Amino acid sequence: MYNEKVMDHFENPRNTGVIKDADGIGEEGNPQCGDIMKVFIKVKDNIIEDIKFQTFGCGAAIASSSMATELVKGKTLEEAWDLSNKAVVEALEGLPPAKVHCSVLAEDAIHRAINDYRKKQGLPQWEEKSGKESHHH
Amino acid sequence: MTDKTRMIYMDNAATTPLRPEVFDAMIPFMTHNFGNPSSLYDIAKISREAVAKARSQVAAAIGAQPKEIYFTSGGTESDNWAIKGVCFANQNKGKHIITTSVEHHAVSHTCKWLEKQGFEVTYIPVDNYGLVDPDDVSAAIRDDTILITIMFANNEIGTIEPIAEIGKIARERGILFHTDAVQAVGHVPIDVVSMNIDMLSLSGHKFNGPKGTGALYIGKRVKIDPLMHGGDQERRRRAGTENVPGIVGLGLALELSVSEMEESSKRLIRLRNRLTEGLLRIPRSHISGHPEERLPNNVSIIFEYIEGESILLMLNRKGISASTGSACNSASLEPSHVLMACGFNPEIVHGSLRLTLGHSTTDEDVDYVLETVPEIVQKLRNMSPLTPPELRS
Amino acid sequence: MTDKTRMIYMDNAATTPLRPEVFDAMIPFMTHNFGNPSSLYDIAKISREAVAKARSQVAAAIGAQPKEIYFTSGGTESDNWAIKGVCFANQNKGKHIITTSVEHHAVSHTCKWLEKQGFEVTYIPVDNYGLVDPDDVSAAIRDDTILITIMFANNEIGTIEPIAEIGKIARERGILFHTDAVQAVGHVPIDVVSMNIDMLSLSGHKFNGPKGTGALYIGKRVKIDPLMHGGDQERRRRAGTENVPGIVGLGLALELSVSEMEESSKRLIRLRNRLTEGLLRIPRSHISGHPEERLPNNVSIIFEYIEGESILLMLNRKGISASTGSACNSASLEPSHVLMACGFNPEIVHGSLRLTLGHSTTDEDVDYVLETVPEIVQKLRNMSPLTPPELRS
Ligand SMILES: Cc1ncc(COP(=O)(O)O)c(C=O)c1O
Ligand SMILES: Cc1ncc(COP(=O)(O)O)c(C=O)c1O
Ligand code: FES
Ligand code: FES
Repeated sequence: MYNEKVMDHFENPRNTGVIKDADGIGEEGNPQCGDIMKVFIKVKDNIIEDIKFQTFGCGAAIASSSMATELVKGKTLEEAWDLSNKAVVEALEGLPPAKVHCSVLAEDAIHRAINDYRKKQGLPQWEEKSGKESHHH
Repeated sequence: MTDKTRMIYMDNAATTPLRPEVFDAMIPFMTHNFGNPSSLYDIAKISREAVAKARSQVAAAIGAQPKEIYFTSGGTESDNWAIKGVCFANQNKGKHIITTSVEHHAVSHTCKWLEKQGFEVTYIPVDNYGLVDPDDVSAAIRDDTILITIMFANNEIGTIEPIAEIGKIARERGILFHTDAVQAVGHVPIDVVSMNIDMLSLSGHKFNGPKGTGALYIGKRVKIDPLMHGGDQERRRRAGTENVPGIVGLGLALELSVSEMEESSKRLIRLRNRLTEGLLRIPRSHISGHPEERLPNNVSIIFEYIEGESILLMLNRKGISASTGSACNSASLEPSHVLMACGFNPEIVHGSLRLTLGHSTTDEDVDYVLETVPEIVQKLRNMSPLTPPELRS
Repeated sequence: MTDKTRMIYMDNAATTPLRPEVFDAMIPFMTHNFGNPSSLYDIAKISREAVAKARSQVAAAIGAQPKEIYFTSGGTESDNWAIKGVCFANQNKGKHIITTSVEHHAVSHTCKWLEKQGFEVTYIPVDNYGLVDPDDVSAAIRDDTILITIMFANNEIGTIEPIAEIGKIARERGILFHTDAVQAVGHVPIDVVSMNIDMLSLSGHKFNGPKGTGALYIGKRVKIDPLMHGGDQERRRRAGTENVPGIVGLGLALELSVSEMEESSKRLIRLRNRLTEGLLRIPRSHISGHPEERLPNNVSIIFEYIEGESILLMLNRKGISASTGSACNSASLEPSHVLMACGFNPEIVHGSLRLTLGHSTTDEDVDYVLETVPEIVQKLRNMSPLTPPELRS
């Protein structure tokens, strides 16, 4: 059902855990299946220096959480904001069609963490763009 | 990579391996004895006699007459036929059906479709164990009720319903009673006469028979339309060239299952209880289904804070095949309606695990599962945002 | 006693023997690869991939896309599903169906049942060869017509209908077109796209595949209800645990049949013509069906003054398996509606004989049948009160 890349990120997820003194925290629930992801970021000079996550969800949710955090680590906040779930799916070398929606969880949770950081810094919130690839089942 | 040294199949409620002696019995009908039973030449006669023998085997297993047994392509067809067939044949008498909220989709989706055709359906609730209260059935009966359809044993939680009580009520009130016994046949004793069952569905691959085979028992008093119109097979009630090897396999597999039932139940109940008790030692875990009124091979358990598909994937890597009622594992992204009907809330239903034992399950398998599951649960709990601090490690 | 030295099977339109290489391909799925394709563990994956491969094989054989192929339990289910499914899903648009007077009972009895549910059916007649006139189809179309269902090739007389012409008409008029191709698939070239076919039924055991297997092709534009409600199998359109070994066998058998079609047609047509010409030397015998627009393996012939079941019994004693459209050989005691529709009168229909050739049929078999049948016909004619003096011996 899942390819080896997905299984690797599922079985050996990168960046799991919490950051106690996080600069931003984002939590998102998947309305379609009720799964939850929580993201913690540490930001220095507009760069995501560290990132950790916790996920309650299926194999695809856990693997895309792992992959997404890998992809944004060391990136600027703008670059991280632009990371789409599509890019996560591509980096995972594909998900089954019915599981593409799971990757949205990571994108959304990272967005929330970034906006939480911006809020704490007194900066305006960034707007979500519409038209995500989420309903593929 | 998957641990190829182990292969522990604990999903016997999904499907079972074909018994080797059943396969052997099917071989002649997949090679030289290929005749169409409806024809009159000699090789057809061999097929015809084999089908007749299987019909007697199935009848004997449930206390029916051979002429009350009709072969189908599986449990799904039997359920669809029983329900639609009775509804279409008796719609002049009324258009009300009684069923439960924990049926297999082969029953519940059929009922939903009939609602679109103008039938009315009452869905009886269940208690926390998944048990139907016969009094609720009695209270739901109306003047226009034409059918009661209630499953014998639940496929997810293993709960065995009070079929004899419900059958008695149905017979007294003169209403046809169908039971989806797909999970029960070959596993627990059934007698259609004393239990007042008018129709009963069964499926070959649930008791180590072949896939794509099933049967519907139809008692003499039942008025029913065919679901499969066509040729004159099955006394003109179920058309289609007979799947002779499949029918032969179904008959023998059921005969063997019934003859070994007593002994194998004892063995399975012991293994089931060991496994259940061991898994319940994991904190914040819950058994689902009834503790005693339960299929001998069914272990259903819920682990809080984690998600079932993830559990299955990790179990698979350890060579263990199992099942879950989590939404993430279903094409519809709906969590198990059965666990919801038992009163578990949606998040908790997410963490359900079903292990269903079979012929080949040993004490060593149970030991291995009891070693493996707690590790997996801990690993996933460590990763979950919901886990309280005291359960992390 | 039966002549055990000979065993000539000439009833391949009724059913065919499973090809040994197809049986071999099924064995792993009847032994160790028993996983339920819907599950996510490793043994399920093997089943899932095998089903996907078979789906591609079936699609390729008829020019369809794999996702347009749905596996069923046989030709009867496919026919029932196509017709009832379209009728229930489109009844808001109209309740009129067009079919012919020579359909298999899987189609005609389904139509009769739908008439009881308030649908209207037009039965198009055929000419003496059993051919439908496309102009008649065109003329029968009404504003409330929702379905045209016409068989590809006739099971009794072998006549091949003008499917491409009918498909063109149906498409132009925007009406769904289903064809029962149970006798045609694997035997004559079919392309659902160029023939404008919206739905097509096929059955595994008619082309040396397993019994109890079939498929329905459903084109993308078709709106159809399930016949089997239940689980999420077959993209939620046909519920029921997949018969994996059956599906694997169906796919391979069809792929092999199509790859050998050209060569085997040539061989069969030569044998068929030899047999037909030889039998027509018997006085007062008549061919039924079309001389050219005909299945390569079908020989249908009528002998005046005698009765088909008696011919079959005598042929069986000589080791020959065949079939008849005689009333005496049917559970309903109705003579073949197909031969009647072709304009033969009831007495003459009584004496019909169908010989359908197969893979194993040889020139020696044809010689033997050509020796045997005239003797039997003579013997029965000598016994019959109808036989005129000049034909007695
Ligand atoms: C209770 C119950 N009913 C019906 C079915 C359907 O049986 P099958 O998949 O053999 O058609 C199943 C199995 O999936 C079942 O567990
Ligand atoms: C033309 C035709 N349609 C439908 C069927 C039914 O197929 P099955 O018996 O495999 O269900 C048959 C064969 O009996 C047939 O010849
Ligand atoms: S997150 Fe629930 S289906 Fe993947
Ligand atoms: S004479 Fe016996 S059925 Fe025709």
